[in-house]
Amino acid sequence: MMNSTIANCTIHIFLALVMPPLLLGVIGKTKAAFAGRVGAPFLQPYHDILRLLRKGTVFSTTTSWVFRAGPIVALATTAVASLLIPFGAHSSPISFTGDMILYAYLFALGRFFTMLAALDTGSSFEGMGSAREATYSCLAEPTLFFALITLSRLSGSYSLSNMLVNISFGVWLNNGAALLLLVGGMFVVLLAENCRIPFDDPNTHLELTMIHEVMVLDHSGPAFAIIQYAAALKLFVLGAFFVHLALPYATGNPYLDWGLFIISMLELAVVIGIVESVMARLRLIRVPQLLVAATILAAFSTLLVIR
Amino acid sequence: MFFALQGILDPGLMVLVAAIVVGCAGVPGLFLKKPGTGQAFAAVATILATLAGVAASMQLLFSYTTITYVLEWNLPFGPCELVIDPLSAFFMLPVFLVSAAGSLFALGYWPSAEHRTTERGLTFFYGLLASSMAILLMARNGVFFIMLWEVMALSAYFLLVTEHESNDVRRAGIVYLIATHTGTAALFVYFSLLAAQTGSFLLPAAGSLSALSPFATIIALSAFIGFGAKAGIMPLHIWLPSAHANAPSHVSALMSGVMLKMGLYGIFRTLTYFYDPPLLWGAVLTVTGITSALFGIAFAVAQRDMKRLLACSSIENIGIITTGIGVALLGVSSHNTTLVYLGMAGALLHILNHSFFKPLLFLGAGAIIHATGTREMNLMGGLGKGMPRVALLFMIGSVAICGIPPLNGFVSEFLLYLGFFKQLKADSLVYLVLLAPLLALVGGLAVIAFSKLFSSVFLGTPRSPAAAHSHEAGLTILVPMAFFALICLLIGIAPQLGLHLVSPAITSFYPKLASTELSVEYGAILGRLSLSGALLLAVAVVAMFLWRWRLGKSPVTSAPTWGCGYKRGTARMQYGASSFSELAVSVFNGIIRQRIGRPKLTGLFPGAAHCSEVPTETILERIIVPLFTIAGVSFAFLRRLQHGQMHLYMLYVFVTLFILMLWAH
Amino acid sequence: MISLADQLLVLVLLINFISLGTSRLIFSIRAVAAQGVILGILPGLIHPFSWHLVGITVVIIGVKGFVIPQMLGRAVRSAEIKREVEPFLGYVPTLLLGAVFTALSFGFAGRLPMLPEHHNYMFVPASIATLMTGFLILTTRRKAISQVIGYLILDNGIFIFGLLLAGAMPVMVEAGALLDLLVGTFVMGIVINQISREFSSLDTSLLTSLKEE
Amino acid sequence: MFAALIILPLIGAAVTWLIPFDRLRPKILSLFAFAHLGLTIQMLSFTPPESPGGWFHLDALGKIVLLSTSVLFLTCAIYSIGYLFYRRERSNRVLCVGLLVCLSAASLVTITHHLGLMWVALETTTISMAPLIYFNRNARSIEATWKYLLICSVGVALALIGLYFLAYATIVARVEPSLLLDDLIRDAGKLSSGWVHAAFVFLLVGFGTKMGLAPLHTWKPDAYGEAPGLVGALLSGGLVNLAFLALLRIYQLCLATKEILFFQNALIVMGLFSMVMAAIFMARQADFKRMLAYSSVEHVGIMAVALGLGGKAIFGALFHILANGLTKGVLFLSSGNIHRSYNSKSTDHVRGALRRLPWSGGLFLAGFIAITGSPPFAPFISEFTIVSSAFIQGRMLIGAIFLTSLAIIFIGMAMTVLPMVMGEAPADSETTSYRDTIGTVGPPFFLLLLVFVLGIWIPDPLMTLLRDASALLEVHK
Repeated sequence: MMNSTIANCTIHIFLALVMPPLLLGVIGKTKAAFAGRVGAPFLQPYHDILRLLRKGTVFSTTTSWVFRAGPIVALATTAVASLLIPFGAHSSPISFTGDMILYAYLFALGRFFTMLAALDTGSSFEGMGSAREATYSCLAEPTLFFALITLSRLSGSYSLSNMLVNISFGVWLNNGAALLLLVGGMFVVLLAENCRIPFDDPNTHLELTMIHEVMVLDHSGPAFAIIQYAAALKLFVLGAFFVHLALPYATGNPYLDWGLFIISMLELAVVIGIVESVMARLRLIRVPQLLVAATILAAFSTLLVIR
Repeated sequence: MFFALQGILDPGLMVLVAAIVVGCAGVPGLFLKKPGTGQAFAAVATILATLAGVAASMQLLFSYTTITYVLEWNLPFGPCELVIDPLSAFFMLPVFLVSAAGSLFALGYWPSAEHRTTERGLTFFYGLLASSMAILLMARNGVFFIMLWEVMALSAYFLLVTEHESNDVRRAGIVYLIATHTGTAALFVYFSLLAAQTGSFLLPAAGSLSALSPFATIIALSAFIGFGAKAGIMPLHIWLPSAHANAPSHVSALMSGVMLKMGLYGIFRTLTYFYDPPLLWGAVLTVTGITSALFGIAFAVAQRDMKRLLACSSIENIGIITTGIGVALLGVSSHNTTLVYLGMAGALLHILNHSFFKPLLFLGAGAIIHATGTREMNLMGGLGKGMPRVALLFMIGSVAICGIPPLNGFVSEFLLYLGFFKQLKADSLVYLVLLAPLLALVGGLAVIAFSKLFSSVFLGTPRSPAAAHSHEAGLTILVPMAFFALICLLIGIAPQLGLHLVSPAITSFYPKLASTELSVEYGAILGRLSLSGALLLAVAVVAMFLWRWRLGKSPVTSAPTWGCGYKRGTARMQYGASSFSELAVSVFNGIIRQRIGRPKLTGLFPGAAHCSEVPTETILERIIVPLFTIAGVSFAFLRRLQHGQMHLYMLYVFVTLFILMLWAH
Repeated sequence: MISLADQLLVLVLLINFISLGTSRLIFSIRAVAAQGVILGILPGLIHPFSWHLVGITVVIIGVKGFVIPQMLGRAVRSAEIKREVEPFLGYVPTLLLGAVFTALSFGFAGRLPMLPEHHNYMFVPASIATLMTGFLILTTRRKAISQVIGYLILDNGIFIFGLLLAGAMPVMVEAGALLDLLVGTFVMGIVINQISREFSSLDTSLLTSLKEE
Repeated sequence: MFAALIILPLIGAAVTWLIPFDRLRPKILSLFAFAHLGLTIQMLSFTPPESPGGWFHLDALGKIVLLSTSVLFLTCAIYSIGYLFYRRERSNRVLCVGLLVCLSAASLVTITHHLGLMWVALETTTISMAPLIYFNRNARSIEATWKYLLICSVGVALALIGLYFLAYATIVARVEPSLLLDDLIRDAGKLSSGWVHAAFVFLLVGFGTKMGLAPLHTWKPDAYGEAPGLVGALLSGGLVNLAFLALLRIYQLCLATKEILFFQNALIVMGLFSMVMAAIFMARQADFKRMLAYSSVEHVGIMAVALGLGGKAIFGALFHILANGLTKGVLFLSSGNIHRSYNSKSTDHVRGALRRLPWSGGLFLAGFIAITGSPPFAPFISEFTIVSSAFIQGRMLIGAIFLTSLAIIFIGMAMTVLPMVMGEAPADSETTSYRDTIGTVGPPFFLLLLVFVLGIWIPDPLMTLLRDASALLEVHK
């Protein structure tokens, strides 16, 4: 038993360390496929990160220690968050009553520093980006909490591991409506939080309408590598959360479950890729409306389960 | 007046003496000729008294004891008891700590050498304010309570109008004075009705009154108005933003960090009287609380005056605390000890936290004003270079007040969240859980507000010459800030300590909780929390070292920020405070209102134009002021009765006579 | 004797009407003087003889009948005004009101719980009627002098009632009251002089600068 | 002993009339005032026996009023030294004489138990004050004097009818006719209620006019507004209390006649009406002396309400006699200084008094805080006692109206006072020769000190005095 937990932890950490960039690769590949291109190899993101790590760094003269702190904190928060969220049917390494609140607020911390780092450059573009980031994430916050409430109600527990692992087809059969609404809401949050289309276009760099990418314009070299990795990890962590809701299949066998988890994460990546290739960016005015809509979905699901 | 002592020198007496010393600290300065000595003396005396007072309060707090003195007075309002129970002792801590830090801060921020005319009064009333609050916490005679309450309010007023040459300050002062006096009128009703209930002006013992008794509702209502107005709960907050913004910063720190809490203390105290509070009370507190939290922080987002922003966020935090109290009260009404415990713990701990990080931020604001001479955030920027230490401490404060891990603000909100979530398993009041998303929204808005504050002040390039020539603050300014920052970190990393601090107060509020294992259970949970906090720091440190190592290996150059294609990007082109919050304001339009002055651009080459966005005080400007105008008009109409026509005055006399005759027969 | 007293009281009432109706200040001052004299006589008619009574009579006649009218007359002369021009309420209406008040006071006096032996006296109705007359003049006249006259008539009304209380009012108090009246009127006279100097008129409608605007 | 109390000021009046030196008179005045206070204290500590015939009797009620009047008078007298130094342009003979005559009459009011005599004394105070109001010798002051004189005289005349009614009631009741308070109280049971009621009404209106209860207060703002500061102080801190004492005597009588209920209700109604009126008229009051006048209307109302409430509120009313009188002294004297310095009573010109006259401005501010019932000042004690007893008696509506008008009044006064004392003095304000001196600042400061001490600690003798006095006004079961 003890060994199994240790094993699970190692696998968990290993996955968290290694897998995230792969998702980006898969997304890219999917989009290329839709565009009828061959596209970059799956492992391209790894190459990018490694190259960036080896590159030199340029610091803007206007920046201060806040600028340097940004990437570090972003990485640290996502890393800790990845330890709180269960992968597949296995409970997470760290799990205690109320850890979901910590989970939600860790992202806030990361965001806080990313925004400050962007603003530290004194560039009007990056200011623009962080202003948007602040507003949108603030709108996305309640959705996540509605989701947590629903799950905690369904599972009757107050820690991410239990409430997510608990989700199964049985639960779906009983509370299908609620979970469906939730999946809708959480998918929007997933896209918004990771700055994917239709909220943001991670590929462009010089458009007045970007959020995340524009905030990191002045980061370069290892710092940028850290940011890229942190972003991927964030996608992975939130994705894991989403996968629990959307694809809650589990066999009794731990190793099989790990496999299933990896597969479903890849499926998720593919789905995101499809969405990104079939949808266009929303006009900025529409973004808040979509986020609020997501909140409403989640709120309805909550009401369905607690009434 | 002398004290009929029971027992010899004991912690209670020590607290009392400390309070009195703090009160008298400013007196010598009134008579000393040489500038500065009085101020320095006051600072030293206050700090020494604080050391004693805090130690004694701690001892009282952890020994769960209640000490009673009787103050010999001959006013016709019955005996005057001074009692220190854990609840009072708990509230003592912020009083002493903040006042001490402030008096030290004043040495650098309001040096007697530069402010000869105002410094004496400032120092004197500062001590008076602090000590009146400390003694207020012990007062158990309603009339004595009101006296101290008024001394507190008035000395706060005199502190606030220190710079009464400025119009804003005077206006803020009048609004504050009117608000607080109206609140006091409510307290007149409150204590009178209590006396009508108990037959004496001594405050009733815990759990001695029934909410079903006649007047109980009026008592509760008047308490809510009287104390709520002081605490700044919406919609009684009208005085708060301008008052906190216009007072000298260490005064703002004391007002916001401690004086608001006196209102909350009053509410706590009132709630202890009743053994059967109806659900309605808890509901009212919860709703008003969460409303003030949301609206307060929404207003904060829109502000452009640094200290106004902080003041609005005080409204928010008070709202959060009130929500906690309300939830706890609902727990009492529904006999749900977990809810009581978590609500109380959250509220009390947040009181403590807020009275640490809010003063920290206000003192920081003071340091900034001292350096730049303005409160307008749109004129700052780039101060992080000039004053890195202040920036660091300010950053800690901002993170803490946003309720973000791993700092103390998160801990108290965490407890509240737990309380909400636990309702999912409760058999009643399940819907309380819906407070969680609202609180989350508040948190998100707080992040906007404080990233706006920090970035527009410390980051980027200076937007005005004043900001360009900023200088690092002196020790007397940095030490108090650092002290608060350390406490914030400490409680953030070791939240169990915080829980340990509040549990005596909780039990004195709700004795049934004395024996439960809840404190143990949640202590353990907070232990896990602190572990993850430590882990976070560890990961960050490791990442930092790795990065340093990489930086060492690869070339590091520095260049100007990429100008987005503009050749000559000026500082004014940065995202300023207003532009940063513009999107949020537009999204939350309706809650936040702004007076926007847009210039008319005409012709092919319009000349220089000016655009301004001023956030409005919705309730004050839309409701109170119009009401006053209406009253003024109608009064002006009635004033025609005094028309100077003598023969009609005669008529008044005889008509009165006639009416009275009719009435008599 | 009672009948004589009553006739005198009727005279008092008549004087009331005169002072209500006339516009000539000197004339109404004389009327008030006459009223004072009558009031001076009255006690002698209803109370048995005593030196104390004589003293009172003399003093009253002296003060009310001569000193005070003298002072007022001087004031009028120094102010060089002859008549009360357009009062706030015309003469005819005031007269009518006076009549109504007098009637009412008779009706009202009938209801009062009085001593049986006082019932057939006219003292109470006359006093109330005079009171009301004074009040009417105070509230309708423009000239400061007229208002003083109103005050005096009011005082006379009170005095008439006082006649009913034989020994209740000690001499000292009576004297004090009279003295106050005297000094009061004296001061009023001075004030009137000042007014006429300041405003070159005694029109109190000019005295309305002190008010809330 | 009694005679001394009355003769002494008269002698003083004669002396001040005779000496020709303007500079010397105020000093003589203060000298006699000092002697009077000494005599007062002497009589307070060793109460002289009731005079034969019971005309003179210094009971607890009289003592309180006598004490407050004497203290206030002494302070004003000393203040007059410093004040009149700035008014050398005109003779102060009439002023000093009038003050002393008024003092003697006032003492008479406090010590006599014969209602008729009391009436005479009251009328005397009224008349003796008239020339003082006219001190400034201008059109406005003559108008004020005229209104004051005529309205008050008419009012007091009505009071006289009331007394006659009382006397007649005794005759009707076939008891030995008398206007001695003690006799009346003794025979109160037998008096016929019709006459007694009428008497009460007339007396209430009469003394109410002298006190300035709304709507009989119309003379007040004019008189207070135009009179010099120290006269205003004596009017609002002294004469008001005398009239109130007269009401208290009537109240005692009502208690005896068991007709008290009507009288109490009438008092409450008129008191509340006065407070409301004061509130209305104080809002946006641009003339700070008139504002003080309305504040005096308010406090008269407070006392009336307290008397009407009875019970513990009586104590409040009696203590308010002292508290209000002394605080009004502070306000009027300091406002007089401010008036001197700016040579204007309008808040349009008076700004930044704290900078220009730190002492007078500070005293005015403190007086404002005190008079609006903020601790730690004496008026708080009385006002809180009154409000709380209203609520403890369960008379919510009265308490509510009371508190509301207090709040409105506070707002109104704040709007007037704070701009006066705060900020910078306007550049165009004319500069006068007036400077704060110990002579002009000391007396109000002393009064403020008294007000403060009484606000936190009532000396035991005073306490017993107050208790005895309120015992006189308790309902005898």
